[in-house]
Amino acid sequence: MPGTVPEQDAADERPLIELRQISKTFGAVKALQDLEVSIRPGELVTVVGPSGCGKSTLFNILAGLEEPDPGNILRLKGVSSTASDLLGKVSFMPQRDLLLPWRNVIDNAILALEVEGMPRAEARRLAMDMLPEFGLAGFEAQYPNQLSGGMRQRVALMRTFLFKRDLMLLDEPFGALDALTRTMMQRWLLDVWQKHKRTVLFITHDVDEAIFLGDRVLVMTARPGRIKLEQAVDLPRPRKADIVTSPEFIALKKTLLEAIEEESMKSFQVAGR
Amino acid sequence: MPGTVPEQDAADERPLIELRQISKTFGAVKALQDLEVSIRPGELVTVVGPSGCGKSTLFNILAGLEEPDPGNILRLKGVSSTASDLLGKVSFMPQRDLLLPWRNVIDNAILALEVEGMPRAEARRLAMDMLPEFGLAGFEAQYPNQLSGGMRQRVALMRTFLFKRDLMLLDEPFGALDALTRTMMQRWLLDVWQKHKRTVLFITHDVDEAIFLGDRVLVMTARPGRIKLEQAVDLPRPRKADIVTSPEFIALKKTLLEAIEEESMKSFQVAGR
Amino acid sequence: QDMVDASLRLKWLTQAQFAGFYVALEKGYYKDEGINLTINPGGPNLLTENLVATGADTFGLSGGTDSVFAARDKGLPVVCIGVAHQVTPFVFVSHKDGPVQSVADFKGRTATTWFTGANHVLSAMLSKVGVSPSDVDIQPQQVSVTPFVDKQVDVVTATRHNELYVINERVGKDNLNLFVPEDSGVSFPRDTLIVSETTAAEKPELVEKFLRASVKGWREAFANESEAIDIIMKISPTLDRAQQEFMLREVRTLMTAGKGSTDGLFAIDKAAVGSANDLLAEYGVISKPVELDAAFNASFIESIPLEERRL
Amino acid sequence: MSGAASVAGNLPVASTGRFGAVVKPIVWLVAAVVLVEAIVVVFGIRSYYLPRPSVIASTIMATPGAYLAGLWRTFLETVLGFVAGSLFGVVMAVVFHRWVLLREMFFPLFVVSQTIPVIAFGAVVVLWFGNTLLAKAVISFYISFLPVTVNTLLGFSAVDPRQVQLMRSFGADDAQILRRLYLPAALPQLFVALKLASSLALVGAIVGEWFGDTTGLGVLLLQAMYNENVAGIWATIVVSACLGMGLYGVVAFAERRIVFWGGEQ
Amino acid sequence: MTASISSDSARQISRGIGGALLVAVVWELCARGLDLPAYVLPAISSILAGLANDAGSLLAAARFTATESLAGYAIGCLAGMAAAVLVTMVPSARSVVVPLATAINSVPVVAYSPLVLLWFGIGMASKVVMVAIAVSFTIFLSTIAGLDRVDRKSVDLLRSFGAGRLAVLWRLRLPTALPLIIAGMRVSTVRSVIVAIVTEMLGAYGGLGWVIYQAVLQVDFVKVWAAIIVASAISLAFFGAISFVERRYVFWR
Ligand SMILES: Nc1ncnc2c1ncn2[C@@H]1O[C@H](COP(=O)(O)OP(=O)(O)OP(=O)(O)O)[C@@H](O)[C@H]1O
Ligand SMILES: Nc1ncnc2c1ncn2[C@@H]1O[C@H](COP(=O)(O)OP(=O)(O)OP(=O)(O)O)[C@@H](O)[C@H]1O
Ligand SMILES: Cc1ncc(C[n+]2csc(CCO)c2C)c(N)n1
Ligand SMILES: [Mg+2]
Ligand SMILES: [Mg+2]
Repeated sequence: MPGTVPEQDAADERPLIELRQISKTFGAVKALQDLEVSIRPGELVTVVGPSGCGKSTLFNILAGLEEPDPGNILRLKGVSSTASDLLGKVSFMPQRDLLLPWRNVIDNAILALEVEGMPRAEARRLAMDMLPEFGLAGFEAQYPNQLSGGMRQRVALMRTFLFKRDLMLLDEPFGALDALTRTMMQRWLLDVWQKHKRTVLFITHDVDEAIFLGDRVLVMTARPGRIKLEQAVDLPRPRKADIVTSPEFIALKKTLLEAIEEESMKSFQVAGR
Repeated sequence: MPGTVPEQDAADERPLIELRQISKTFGAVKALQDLEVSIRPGELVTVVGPSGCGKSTLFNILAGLEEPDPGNILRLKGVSSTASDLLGKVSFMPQRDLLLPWRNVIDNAILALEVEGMPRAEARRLAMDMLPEFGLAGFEAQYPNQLSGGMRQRVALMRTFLFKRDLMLLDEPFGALDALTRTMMQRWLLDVWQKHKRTVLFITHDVDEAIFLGDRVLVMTARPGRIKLEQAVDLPRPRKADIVTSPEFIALKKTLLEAIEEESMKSFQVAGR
Repeated sequence: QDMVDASLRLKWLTQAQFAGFYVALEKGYYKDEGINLTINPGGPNLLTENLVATGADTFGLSGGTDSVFAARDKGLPVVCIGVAHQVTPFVFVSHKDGPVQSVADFKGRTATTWFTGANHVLSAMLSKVGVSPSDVDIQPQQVSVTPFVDKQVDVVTATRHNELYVINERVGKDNLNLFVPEDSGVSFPRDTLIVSETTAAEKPELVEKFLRASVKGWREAFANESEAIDIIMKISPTLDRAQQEFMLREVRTLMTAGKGSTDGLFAIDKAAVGSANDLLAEYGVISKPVELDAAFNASFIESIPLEERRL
Repeated sequence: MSGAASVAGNLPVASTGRFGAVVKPIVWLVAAVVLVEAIVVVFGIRSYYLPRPSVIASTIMATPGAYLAGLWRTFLETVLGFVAGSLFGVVMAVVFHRWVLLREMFFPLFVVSQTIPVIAFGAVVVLWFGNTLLAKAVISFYISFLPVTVNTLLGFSAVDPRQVQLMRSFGADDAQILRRLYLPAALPQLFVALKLASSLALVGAIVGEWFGDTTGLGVLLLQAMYNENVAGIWATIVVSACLGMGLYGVVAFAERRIVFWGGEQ
Repeated sequence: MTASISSDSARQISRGIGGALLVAVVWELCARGLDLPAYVLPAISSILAGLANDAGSLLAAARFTATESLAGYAIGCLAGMAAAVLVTMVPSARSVVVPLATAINSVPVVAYSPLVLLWFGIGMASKVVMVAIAVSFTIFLSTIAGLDRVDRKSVDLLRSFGAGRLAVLWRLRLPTALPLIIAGMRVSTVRSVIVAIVTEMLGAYGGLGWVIYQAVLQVDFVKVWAAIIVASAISLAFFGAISFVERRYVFWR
C-alpha cells in the first residue's frame, strides 16, 4: 500500500524522480536554493510553504518548463536528465487556469489529448463522460469568459486528468472551490490515484488538505525555497472526513503549522509593527 | 461596537445597501433569482456558497458593473438607485486579480488612486509604505508576470485597500495565500475595518474564515443563487485565533457546512455514482 | 521696378528639354523683365493645363497640341501662346534587321505606343499607306524600351530627345529604321506654352515679357550649349551628361524645324496645328474640332521682333 | 520573461544580444551583396535587368550630394506625414471606439478614401498645398493613417471587459479608462501598425514628390525610371530602403522599449 | 446569435449607406453651390452619369483590376503567412528574413514597378507580383506580431503536454494571432486594389488604373472619378468580405 512509507528506501523502490542542488534565480530574485527532494513511484506528496517561496517554480522545473540554474542534478527513474527531458512526461496543472478563450469547456478539456493525437470526436466523448463528476454537466459549450472562477479551475483540472501520465503536478487545484466541491474533488483525486497508481505532487495552502491527502508533506522555507521539513503522514487509508479531529492529525497539523508560520514570518517585515 | 448586531434594526441604522428581487440571467443560465439582502453600515458580512452559484455576479451588481434583470429594487442609503449609480462608490476586488501587465507592483497598486486624481508621487509614497504589510517589500518594481500567484493577489488587495470607500467588496481575496499570510491578512482586514468603520462584503470558500471574520454569514443556494441562510455570528470581538475550537464556533460551523453541502450537492449529478 | 511673382509649370522633370527656361532664370533674364519666376517641374499624371487653368501656375509648358485641344474641348480656359517643337517630336522605330522596313510592313506586327495622341498619329500614318490600324497589334508602351530591344515588339515609339538616345545606346544608331510622321504627311507639334484666358486678357504685357525672356534664354542656351548643360546638371546632378547634351541638340532641331526656321522660336504654325486638330477630331479624342484662333494666340510671340526670335 | 529582459536592459547579457541583433543582419547583408555581385558576373546578367551591386554603389558615389539631399528631404516629409498620420489614426480609432454611430457611418468612407489613387490627383494636391514640403507630408499622412486606425481599434477590442469593469468600479471616467487601460493595452497592436505606417509614409512621400518637385528620392526615382537608368533606379531603391529600414528600426526600437510586457494577458 | 449578427450587420450597412449619402449630398452641394469646374471637383451627379455612360468599359476594367488584386492578394497572404510561420518556427531565420523583408518593403512599390514591368511584362503578371509584394509584407508583419503575442505560460502548458513547435503553432499561436492576421488582411484588401491601379498607371493593357491614366491625359475628370468610384466599390466589397470572415471566426473576444 502506498502511503505507509518507510523513510529508508527498499532497493526495488527507486525514486521516480530525484532532485539535488536545485537552484533557480530570476534576475535578482533567488526563488530556489539547493533544493533536494525525491519522490517514489505511487506516492502522493503535498507541498506547503509561504506564498512566493518557489513552489510554482519547483513545479515548472518538474514539468520541464524551466531549466534550473547550472550545477543541478535531476534524475528521472534513476537516469540523469535535463528539465526539458520531462516535457510531455508529466501532467501538469498550472496555478492560473490558462484556458484558451477560443475553445469551449469541452475543447479546453481535451487540449492535451488532441496534442497527443487522439481524434477529436473520441476525446470529446471521453471528456463528456467526465463532466458531471466535475460539476460541469450542461456547460460543455460555454466559453471560459462565461464561467465562474471555480468552474474554470475545474475545467483546468479535467484537462490535467485527461492527460494520463505517471507523474501528476497539481498547483493549488482546489484553491477556488467551496468546501464541498473541494471535498468531492479530493475524494475523486484519491480514487484516481489509488486506481491508477499515479504519482502525485500537490501544492496547497490548506494544511488540513495537505495532511488529509498526503503520504508525505513537504514544507518549504521562505524564498529562496528549500525543503524545510519532510513530514511523513502515517495515517491509515482510506481516510475518512472525520479524521481531521483525530489527535494524530491534530498533532501533525501543529508541527506543520509551526514550521510554516516560522517561514511565513520571514516574508514580512513585521519588526516595526 | 459593530459586530454585536441586533437582528431588528434601530431606526437610525438604515441599511447602507438594500437589494430586493435581484435576478440576473446570462443567456440560458440563470445566475441569480430573487435575491434579497440588506447590509447595515459598518457590518462585515461574509458570503459562502457553492462554486458557480452567483457570488461573483452579486458582487458585480453591487460594484455597479452589471445591471440586474429588470424589476429589481436596489437602494443605496435608502435611495432607490440603478447599479451604475454605484460606480466609484465601492472598493471592489475581483476574483481574478486583473493586474495590468504594463504596470509594476507599485503602479498597479495605485491605479485607483490615480483614477481619483491623486498625484502619482504621493500615491506611490502611500503605497510604498504599505508594501511590507503585504509581504511585498522589495518587489515594488516587479511586473505581474514576475510574481507568484499569491503575490499577485496581494497586489490586487492592496489596490483595493488604497481605494477608500464606505463599502468594500472582496471576492476571495485570500484564496491564493498560505495559512499564515492569510491569518496576517485577516488580522489586517479586521484592523482596517474597525479603525475606519468600513462596511465589508467578503466572499470566501473557507467556512472558518467566514465565521471568524463575519458579523453575519450569508449562505447562497446553488444556481440560480438566492440567500439560503443569513447566519448571525454572535461571537465577541476581538476574536482570537483559538476561537475556532470554541463550542459556539463549532456549532455555527456545523450549521453552515450543512447548509452549504446541501446546496453543493445540487451542482453535481451524483445520482449514478 | 515692381517685381511680379509668376511660375512656370513644366511638362516633366528638370532636363535639357527645358534648358532655355533654366538659362533665362539663371542669367536673370526674367528678373530683367520684372518677373520673379519659379520653375516648377512636372510629373506623371500632372496635367499642366489643369494647373494653369486653375491658376496654380501662371505659365505652363504643356504636353502639346493634343493636350491643349483636349483641354479646350473639356472647357478648360487655357490659351497656347507658343509652340516649342515645330514638328512631331517622336518617331516610330524598328530594327534594321527585323521584318519592318516600311510603314506598310507594320501590318500584322506588334507596335507599342503612348495612348495619348501618338496612337492616333500612328493610325493616321498607317491609313496613309492603306494599312488598317486594326491590322496592327498596337499596344500601350511602358516606361522601358527593353521589350523592343529584346525584339519582343517590332515597332516602338520614341521621342527624339529621350527614348531615341536609349535605343541608340542599346541597339546602335545604325541598326535602326526611323519612321517620321511628317514623311507620311502627319504633323503633331508638341511642347506648348500656355497661359490661362484670364492672364492672356488681363496681363498681356506679363505674357510678352515672359516670352521675351524665355526666347532670350533659349537663344543663349543654343549659343552656349555646354554652359546650359552645366546649369541643368547643377539642378539635377544624377542626370547623364551625354544624354542631356544629345537632348539639347535634338530639341534644337525640333524647335527650329518647319516654321521655326523662318518665324523663330515658339512660332505657332496654324497649318500644322490645324492638321493635328482635324486628326484628333477624326479619331474622336475631341468631340468636334476646336476653334483654332481662340486656342492659339500668336499675338504675344509676334509682338517680339522676329530677329530676336530667330537663331 | 520579456519584462525581465527589458528591466534588465542595462545588463551586459541583454546588450550583447542587441549588439548581435544589429551586427548579424549586417553580416548577412554583406554576404547577400557579394553573392548577387557574383551571380551577375558569373551568369552575365545584362545590366538593365540587374546591375552589379558595385555599379549601384558607384552610381551613388558619383553624386553623393544629390542622394543625400534627396534622402534628407524625403526623410523630413516622411517623418511629418508619419507622425501626423499616426496621431490622426489613433485619434480616429478613439473616436470610432467611443461613438459606434460615427464608426458605422464613416469607417467605410475611411476605407473608401484609401482606394483613391493619389497619383491620379497630382493637380489637386498641387492646387491645395502647392509645391511645398507640406504637400508631400499630407500625402504621406493620407496613406499611412488607416492601418493605425484599424489596428488600434483591434487593440481596443481585445481589452478584457472585466478590466474595464474594474476601472469603472474605481469611478474612472471614459478618458481615464482610455488613457490607463485602452491605450496601453492597444500598444502591441498599435506598434504593428506603426511599423507598417512607417513604410507607407515613405511611399507617400516618394509618390508625393512626383507632383512636380525638385528634390527628393521620388524625383531621383522618377528621373531614373524614365531615362531608363537602371543603375539609377537601383541606387534610389537602395537609398530608400536604407531610409525605410532606419524608420522601421526606430519604431521597432521604440516598441521594444515601450511594449515590454509581451503577450501576458 | 446568428440573428443578432445579421441584424447587427443590417444596421451597420444601413448606417454605412447613410454616411455615404451624407458625404454625397455635401459633395454635390459643394460642387454645385460653389460652381466648381469639373477639373477641380465634378459634381457627384455628373460622376454617376459618367459612370452609367461608360458602364461597359468601366466594368471590363474593373474585372481586370479585381482579378489582378485578388490573385496578388491571395499569393501575398499565403507568402506573408508562410514567411511569418517560418520565422517563428526557425528563430535563426528571423534575423535574416525580417530585415530583408523590411528592406524590400521600405522601398515604395512604385519603385519596383519599372523593374517588375521589365521582368514580368506589361500584362497582368506584373500587377499580380506588385500586389503580392505589397500585401505579403503587411501580412508578414501582422502574423509575426500575432504569433509572438502568445502568453508564454500558455506555451509552457502546451509544451508540458508534449506539444512540439508545430502543435504549439497550430493550437495556440495561430488562434492567438488570428485577430491580428485578419486585421492585416483587412488593411491589405485596400492596398491590393490601389497597388494594382497604380501599377496599371505605369503600364498596362487595361484595368481601372489604365483608364484613369488615359482619362487624366484626356482631361476627362468625370471619367477619372467614375473609375475611382468603381475602384472604391471593389475595395469596400473586398474589405467587407474580410470583415465578415473576421466576425465569423474571431468570436471569442
Ligand atoms: N518569471 C519570473 N521572473 C522573475 N521572478 C519570478 C518569475 N517567476 C517567479 N518569480 C519569483 O520567484 C519567486 C517564487 O515564485 P513562485 O511562483 O514559485 O512562488 P509560489 O511558491 O508558487 O507562491 P504562491 O503560493 O504565491 O503561488 C517569487 O518571488 C517570484 O517573484
Ligand atoms: N458573462 C457570462 N456569460 C454567461 N454566463 C455567465 C457569465 N458570467 C457568469 N456566468 C454564469 O453565472 C453563474 C454564476 O457565476 P459566478 O461567477 O457569479 O459564480 P461564483 O459564485 O462566483 O462561483 P465561484 O465560486 O466558482 O467563483 C455561472 O454558472 C456562470 O457560468
Ligand atoms: C505623348 C507621350 N506620351 C507619353 C510619353 C512617355 N513619357 C511621359 S514623361 C516622359 C519623359 C519625357 O522626357 C515620357 C517618356 C511621351 N514621351 N510622350
Ligand atoms: Mg504559486
Ligand atoms: Mg466567483
